[in-house]
Amino acid sequence: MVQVAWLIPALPLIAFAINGALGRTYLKKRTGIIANAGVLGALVVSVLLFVAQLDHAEPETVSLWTWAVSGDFALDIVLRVDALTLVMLLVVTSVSFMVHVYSIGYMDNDPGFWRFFTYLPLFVFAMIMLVMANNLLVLFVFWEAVGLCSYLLIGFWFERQSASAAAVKAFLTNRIGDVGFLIGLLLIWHVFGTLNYDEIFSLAPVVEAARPGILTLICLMLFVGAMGKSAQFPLHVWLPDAMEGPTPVSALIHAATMVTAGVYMVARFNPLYVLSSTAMTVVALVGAFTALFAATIGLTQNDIKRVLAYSTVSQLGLMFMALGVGAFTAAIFHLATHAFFKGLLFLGSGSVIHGTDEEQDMQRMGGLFGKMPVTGATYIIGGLALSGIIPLAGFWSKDELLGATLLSGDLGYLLFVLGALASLLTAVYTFRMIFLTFFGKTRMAAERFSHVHESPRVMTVPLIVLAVGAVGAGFVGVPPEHGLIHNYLHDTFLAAEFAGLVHVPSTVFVLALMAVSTVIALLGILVAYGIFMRRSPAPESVAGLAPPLHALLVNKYYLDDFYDAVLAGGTRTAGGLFAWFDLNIVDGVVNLIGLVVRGVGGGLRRMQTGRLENYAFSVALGTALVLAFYIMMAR
Amino acid sequence: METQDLISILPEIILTVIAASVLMVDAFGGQRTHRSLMGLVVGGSVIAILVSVVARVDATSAFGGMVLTDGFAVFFKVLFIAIAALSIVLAFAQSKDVPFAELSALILFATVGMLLLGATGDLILLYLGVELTSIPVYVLVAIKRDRFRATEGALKYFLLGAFASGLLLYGIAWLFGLTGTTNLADMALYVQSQDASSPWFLLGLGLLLVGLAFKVAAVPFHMWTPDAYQGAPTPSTAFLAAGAKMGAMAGLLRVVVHGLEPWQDMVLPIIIAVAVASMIVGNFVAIWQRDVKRLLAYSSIAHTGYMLIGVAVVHTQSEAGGLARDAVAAVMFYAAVYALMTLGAFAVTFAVERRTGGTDMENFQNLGRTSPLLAAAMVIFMISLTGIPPAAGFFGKLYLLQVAVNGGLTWVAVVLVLTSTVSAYYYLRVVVNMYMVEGQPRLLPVPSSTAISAVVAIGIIGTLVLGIYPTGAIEWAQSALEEVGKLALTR
Amino acid sequence: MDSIPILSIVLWLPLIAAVIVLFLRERRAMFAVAMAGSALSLILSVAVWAGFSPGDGMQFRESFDWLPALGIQYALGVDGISLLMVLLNTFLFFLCIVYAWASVHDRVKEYLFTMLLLEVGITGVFLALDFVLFYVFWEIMLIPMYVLIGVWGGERRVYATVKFVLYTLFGSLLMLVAILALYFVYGNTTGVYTFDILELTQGTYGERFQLWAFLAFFLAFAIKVPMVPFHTWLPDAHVEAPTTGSVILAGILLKMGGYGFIRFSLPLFPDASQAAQTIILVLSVIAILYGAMVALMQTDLKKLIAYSSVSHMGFVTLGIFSFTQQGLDGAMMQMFSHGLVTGALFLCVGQLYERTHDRRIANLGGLAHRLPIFAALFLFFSLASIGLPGLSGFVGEFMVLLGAFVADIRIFGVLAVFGIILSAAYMLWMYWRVMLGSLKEVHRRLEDLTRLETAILAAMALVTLWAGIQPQVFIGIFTADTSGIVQALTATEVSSALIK
Amino acid sequence: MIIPALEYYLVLGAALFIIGLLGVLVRRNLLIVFMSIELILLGANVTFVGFAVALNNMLGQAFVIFSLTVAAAEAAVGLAIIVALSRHRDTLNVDEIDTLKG
Amino acid sequence: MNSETLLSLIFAYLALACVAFAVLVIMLRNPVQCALALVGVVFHLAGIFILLRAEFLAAAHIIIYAGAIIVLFLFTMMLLNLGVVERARQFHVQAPLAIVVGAILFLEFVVLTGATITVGAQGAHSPAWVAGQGGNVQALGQVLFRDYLLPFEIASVLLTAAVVGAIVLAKQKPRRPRSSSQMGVGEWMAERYEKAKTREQDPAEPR
Repeated sequence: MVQVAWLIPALPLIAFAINGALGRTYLKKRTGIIANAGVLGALVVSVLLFVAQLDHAEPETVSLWTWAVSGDFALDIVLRVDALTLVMLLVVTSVSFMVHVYSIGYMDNDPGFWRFFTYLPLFVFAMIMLVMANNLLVLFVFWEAVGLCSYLLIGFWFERQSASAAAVKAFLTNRIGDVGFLIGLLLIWHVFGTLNYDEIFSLAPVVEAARPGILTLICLMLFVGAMGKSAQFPLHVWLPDAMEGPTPVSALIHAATMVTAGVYMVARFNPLYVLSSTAMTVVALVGAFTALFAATIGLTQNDIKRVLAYSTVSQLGLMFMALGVGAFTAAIFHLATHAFFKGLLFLGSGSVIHGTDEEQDMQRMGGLFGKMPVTGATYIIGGLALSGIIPLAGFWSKDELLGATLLSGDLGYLLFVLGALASLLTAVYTFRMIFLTFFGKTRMAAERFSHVHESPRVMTVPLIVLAVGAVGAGFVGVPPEHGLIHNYLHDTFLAAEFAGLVHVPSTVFVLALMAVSTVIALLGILVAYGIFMRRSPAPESVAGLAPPLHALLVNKYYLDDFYDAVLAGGTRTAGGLFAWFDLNIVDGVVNLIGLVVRGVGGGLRRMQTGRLENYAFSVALGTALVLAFYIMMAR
Repeated sequence: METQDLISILPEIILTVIAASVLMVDAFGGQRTHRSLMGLVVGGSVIAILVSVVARVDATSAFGGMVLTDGFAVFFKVLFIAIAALSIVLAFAQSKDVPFAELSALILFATVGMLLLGATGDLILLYLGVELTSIPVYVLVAIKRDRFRATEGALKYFLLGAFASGLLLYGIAWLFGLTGTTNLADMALYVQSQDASSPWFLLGLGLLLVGLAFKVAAVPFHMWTPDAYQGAPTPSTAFLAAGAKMGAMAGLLRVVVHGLEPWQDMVLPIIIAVAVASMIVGNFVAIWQRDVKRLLAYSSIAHTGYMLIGVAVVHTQSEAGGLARDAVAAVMFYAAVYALMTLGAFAVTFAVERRTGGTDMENFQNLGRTSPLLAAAMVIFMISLTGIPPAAGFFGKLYLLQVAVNGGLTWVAVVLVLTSTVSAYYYLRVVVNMYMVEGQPRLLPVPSSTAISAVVAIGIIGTLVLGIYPTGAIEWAQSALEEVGKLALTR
Repeated sequence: MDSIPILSIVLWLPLIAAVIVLFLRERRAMFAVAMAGSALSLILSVAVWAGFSPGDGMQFRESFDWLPALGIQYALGVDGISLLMVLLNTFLFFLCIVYAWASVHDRVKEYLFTMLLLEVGITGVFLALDFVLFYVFWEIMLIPMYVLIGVWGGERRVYATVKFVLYTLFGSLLMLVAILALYFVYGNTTGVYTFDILELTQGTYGERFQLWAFLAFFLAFAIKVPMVPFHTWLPDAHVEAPTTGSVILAGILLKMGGYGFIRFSLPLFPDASQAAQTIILVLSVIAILYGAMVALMQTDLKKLIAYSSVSHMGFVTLGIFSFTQQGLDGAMMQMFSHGLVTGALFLCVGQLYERTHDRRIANLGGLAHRLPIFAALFLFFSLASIGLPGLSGFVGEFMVLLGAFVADIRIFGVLAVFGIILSAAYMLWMYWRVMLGSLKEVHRRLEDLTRLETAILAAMALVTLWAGIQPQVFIGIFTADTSGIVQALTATEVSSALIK
Repeated sequence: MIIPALEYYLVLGAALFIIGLLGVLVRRNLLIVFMSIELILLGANVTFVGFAVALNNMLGQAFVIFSLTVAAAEAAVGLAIIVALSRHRDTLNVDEIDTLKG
Repeated sequence: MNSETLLSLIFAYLALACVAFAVLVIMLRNPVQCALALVGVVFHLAGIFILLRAEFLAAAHIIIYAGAIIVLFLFTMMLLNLGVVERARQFHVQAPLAIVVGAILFLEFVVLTGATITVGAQGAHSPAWVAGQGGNVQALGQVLFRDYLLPFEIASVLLTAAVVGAIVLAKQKPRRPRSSSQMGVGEWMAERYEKAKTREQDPAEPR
């Protein structure tokens, strides 16, 4: 059965190839069908594989071809099928498929339709390969390929300067992370002499014993890559800007799949991470900080998609926090549930944007529920799931994650507080968004408001399907610690257990935590309701409590400006200096040599006066010199 | 005097006879005889070449050691006669403006001098050869009497030349007095048996070297060169560069190889210094030239410098055997190559001069379109002068570099390559003007000259053949030296 | 196969075509002959590939005495290293001549003659097994390149082309002296005077001599590569060169430097190479970062790509002087890839220039609207240039870095990695400003690529992709030969260690 | 045996040589420059003859014959050139004849 | 006073006179005077040759130098415009420098005199042999026409070439109606005078 695994990436790839080659001239609108078919095929095969592998989750591999052999470096292209891969595959293909379906409706009138449906399967292909990689290099290849696809999709509407800028920003920020990843990869090659997962994992303890500290370095470097891809502070800046892309893209890339690559990778390398407590601590701290940090920004954003974007950053932070305390399963669990409800929220906001004729500013919405009931209902489900209201998907995973954090020791308390605060804020901004968008009096012009309409069936059906997911996906993790997903992934994360990072909570603890979670979430919703529905206190007055703080949040802690000024500006200034240096100094020296030669020639030329007596003088002088030399030699 | 002796100078006699008959035919044949004169010269030259190759004597010398009859002499005889014939053919294109018969005769007389320089084993012959080469050439430079520049160039050349030959003569006088002979080989043998380090010897030696260095136009005795080259009518310049100068080079080689062996420590530094100075001055100053003839004059100074490296190497030591022989062969080969390419370059310049009335860089502009073949030929000559394959100049330089490195003169070889990088600049500037500058010099209604084309064609063929398959020429040069049984070459 | 001098045929076919072209009058006929010549050369070089058995050293050897008087032979042969270069060479030349059909209308005869001559020169460099023959080809190629830039180039073509020639000549002439010195040093120690590259490579040379000779060779190759700070001829030459000139320049000419390092510097002067390692690595890293930084601020498309070449070629030298199998293989792959990708980028710029008559980035913008096919291909090659995994550019860079890490020169590897960020920065920024955003009014009427142009770029794209996905196909050609070089190097390391 | 000693003749030759050389260097008049060159030749001639007698070798004297011949030939050609030149430019001063330079 | 002393005195006079005349050659203003001084040099030199028993050479010097070469000089001076020349500055600007170089050369000779002159191998032409041949002229003839016939012939070729050359330079060009050799000297001088008056530059020679 596993031998057909190559079909999973191949089908989207074929769809990409067909659409890319023929889309512009022949297929046009039909590209949508082909892309959907391809991704659906991948989904079906994934499900079949999952079912077939349900009992034994032993890793299996499919060799394709030899990539390169150079000395003792040899690398084959091999697909890997194991529990973690399959979980990821299911999430990726299913969410992707929904997005594909949805996009047929959303992109209907776009002149770049065929292009869109060329990029999408390519992206899915890259993501599938990323999770199916069996060695670090292939992982890296598609790690970058995913970045490329995000570049293509974010900059899809390339006539917009902002879209192009966002695309470049996304790619570059990712590249910075990738450099870390690449260094980590090279270090692994240097230390382990191999890039294959299994070999690395089995050698890890030996290496740690032989060269203490090197693993920490490697893990941190890899984590830099993960920070880039999964938008962790301080490399998160690309993600909110990436909302310039068409909304389905946001759903696909920036909620469900691409950004999870970092989480996946760290989870994949759990045998390495568990050996380095320093690295783990860093991961956890960065995650927790990012979670809170992004959530605070999310509070003040007015662009519906940007709120979701910061929310994503925040949720990813929570996942890293879980990874950092060794709760790998919890992280993956949250990853999966998050994929559903965040996908749902993004698609829902897309539906809103679609229905309101490209309106994205929540301050100019309100009262849309009546006009778009399906969208509204599913959106609220998604929002509840995100806030972590029992029994929706988000609740289970977030709860487990926070619990694991609390149990992980001294640092855990701090992390837990940060995570809990982030959860609280999550609920606040989520419902701020829901209230501002769907409820209250509309702030749209009457003319425009009257044109607001529910999206077509092809868009709402995916919403409904995802809503079902957002409701039900959490149950794979129920009961806590012993759900389907726990059993399934148990072997994959065995290393954490060996390292003593897994703490089995008592039932009381679980129940208490559930209660606390729920309270936090409800509190958040209540705050949002108070401020944004009842306007007591009014949002403005809350903002007025600490104007500098508010300004800080609205301006995203000025981080973008800082990067623009210091990194981009600095690089350009330096580039300008270098260019000047090159033109005037390096080339100047070259030209100077030419000038000197010319100058010497010009000087010598002046001796050619045209006057006979000077010529004769030259002869005589030469003679005198020759004789003088000889007289000196003779002595 | 024996028959052997006469046979050994048969080519010289033939040339003299041709010169005389040319004058006769012209005197009695009226105005329209230029074509037949040229036929006479070319035919006679071919015969002379054949005779020099075929009519060999058994002995290595004739006239009591005064005339050497070895392969070296034959090599240069063939080369010089060919150069003379080509120069006369080139001059034919201006036969309306100059007294062609006298010009031909003068070239032939000078050639006799060159042949003697190549065959000399005695300082008397050297002196006379130098003078016989120079005096007709003074006239050749001035032959367009109505042009001031021609007479100016000739005057400078003449006065300095006479001055230099005075120095040469004085030096020879001392060498004669201190050794009691003027025969080069006897001189070397005598000195080797005596104490050779007396400063008085060096006085003679130094003046001898100065005189010869002047004739080959080496820095700092070069100053006449650009003026004479530029002032002279182009065919005369061609002969001056390819002929007279190479004749002096042959004479210098003879002196260095046969006579100066005992003084090698003294000869070497001077020649190296002069060579380096020539390369630097020639190449650096040429950068500034706008007149192509003057440019080629400076380049000829630089090429003298290159060849002098080979001359210097004759007296160096190396672990690899046969170095001296290789060094001489390298200079011989280079002389042949240089003669061919410089003749060709001057021929093209001459053609341009006829068409546009000048030899300035501007006159070459757009030649690539107006006369593609001529331009292409010039490109090849320029490439060859630069020393880039597949033109012959490359192998000439390669061989010189090889002997220089072998002789331990690597730093001089480095100077050579660095200065020839500089040379690329000005040679390529000619190409730039022909192809890459949009300009259009005024074209004169002059019919193209078959004579010039023939010289250009021969130059091209020679340059390319020697550049692609130089084996024959190099082996000839090397084998020519096997018979030279003198001290220097048996090491 | 033994009796047919197939390498000579590959080598001289273009010359024959060039000579025939001289006698033709009609443009169509001239192109037919030129294309046939270069196509046959390409096909035959592929045939050589087919008959090539990796790891068996020099193959298809031919030799006869050329200048026995000076110990010079006409000797040809290929091993994996040269074969890959020859393939790249014939491939690019074929495409360039095809491209010229659409783009060159001025002095066609001279153009084709020049191009074909250039092909002969470059092929010869890679095939020669005799030092002098090698040098002859090394220099022969100067003149056609000089003419190519000087005649068909842009406004400052004369300055650029003279600079190019002088710079190159400067380096190569010093190399010539070193070659001659090598000849004698080897001859004096063994008694065998020869220019045979393979034989000279077997010799061992004293340290002092190695240093000097290495320096001379280094200058020649460093200028060709070009390494910082010998690179300033490159931007000028590129900017002024006609499109095909840039393609050849970037595509193959620069590779001669890398080839020289691999073929000559390392085997001939192992001790000197090791002594110079640190300096060269520093220069390489500087080239990578500095080239990228300078590229970032260029306003002229061609100049930008030229500086990107400097940056990319930095990886080549970095790989070579890591003295590891991976580094060397990476350098080879990087050269191959750079040849394809940068060549293609220059083609792209040329096509753009033909349409807009402008290369200043600021004057372009939004061209993707009018030129979708072009936009896609241009993007493809831009991405390949920044080393996107899956395309050829990545393979080389990655393996070079691998080599750097293996060789324990990690700091250079780490620094070089940052070049990857910068390369993405300048390429994408350039692409954004040129292709994306809103279209300028003057460009409303641009036409997309013709079929011919598309086909040329697509062919290059396919090979780029192929080399990215299955690099082993190409690495397999030469890895055995590079491993020989590495082993020889490490062997001397051991021996010199023993001496100490 | 020669009287006085050979050295005296040589000194005379050297003196003529140096005076001639100086003349070439300092004089402006073409003709006088030319005459100075003749002085150099005369100096050489004295040296030759002195050595010839001291060495009992007639070769030295024979050489002087050739030197005379050359001097005559040079005079013929050289003066012809000077005459030809003076038709263009009304000067015999060498430092005024400098259109060719650089 | 023995013959040796006498001869030495004669030599001293001749040598000093030679040097004095030589100095005059390079010092006098008027070229004609210079030429006459040169004649003086040649005459005294001939005396020295006689001292050396090279009678033939003494005669040859007088005949060729005084009789031919210097006459040629004088003739040339007659042809050319002397007045201008005489008034002009006689020495170059570089004269001081030139004197320095001359002094260096002189010093070099002085330094050289520190070393003894060891003359070369003795030849076969002892005074006895010369006397046996019937005197200097016969002896020189023997050597010249037997041992050095080839150089002698070459010298003749050289002279021929010089003559041809001189004629070429003197002869007017064919396309001109009348050559200068056909022109009367007075006529020619008049033409030159006109030329000098207008001081026309050669139009083909732009400065």
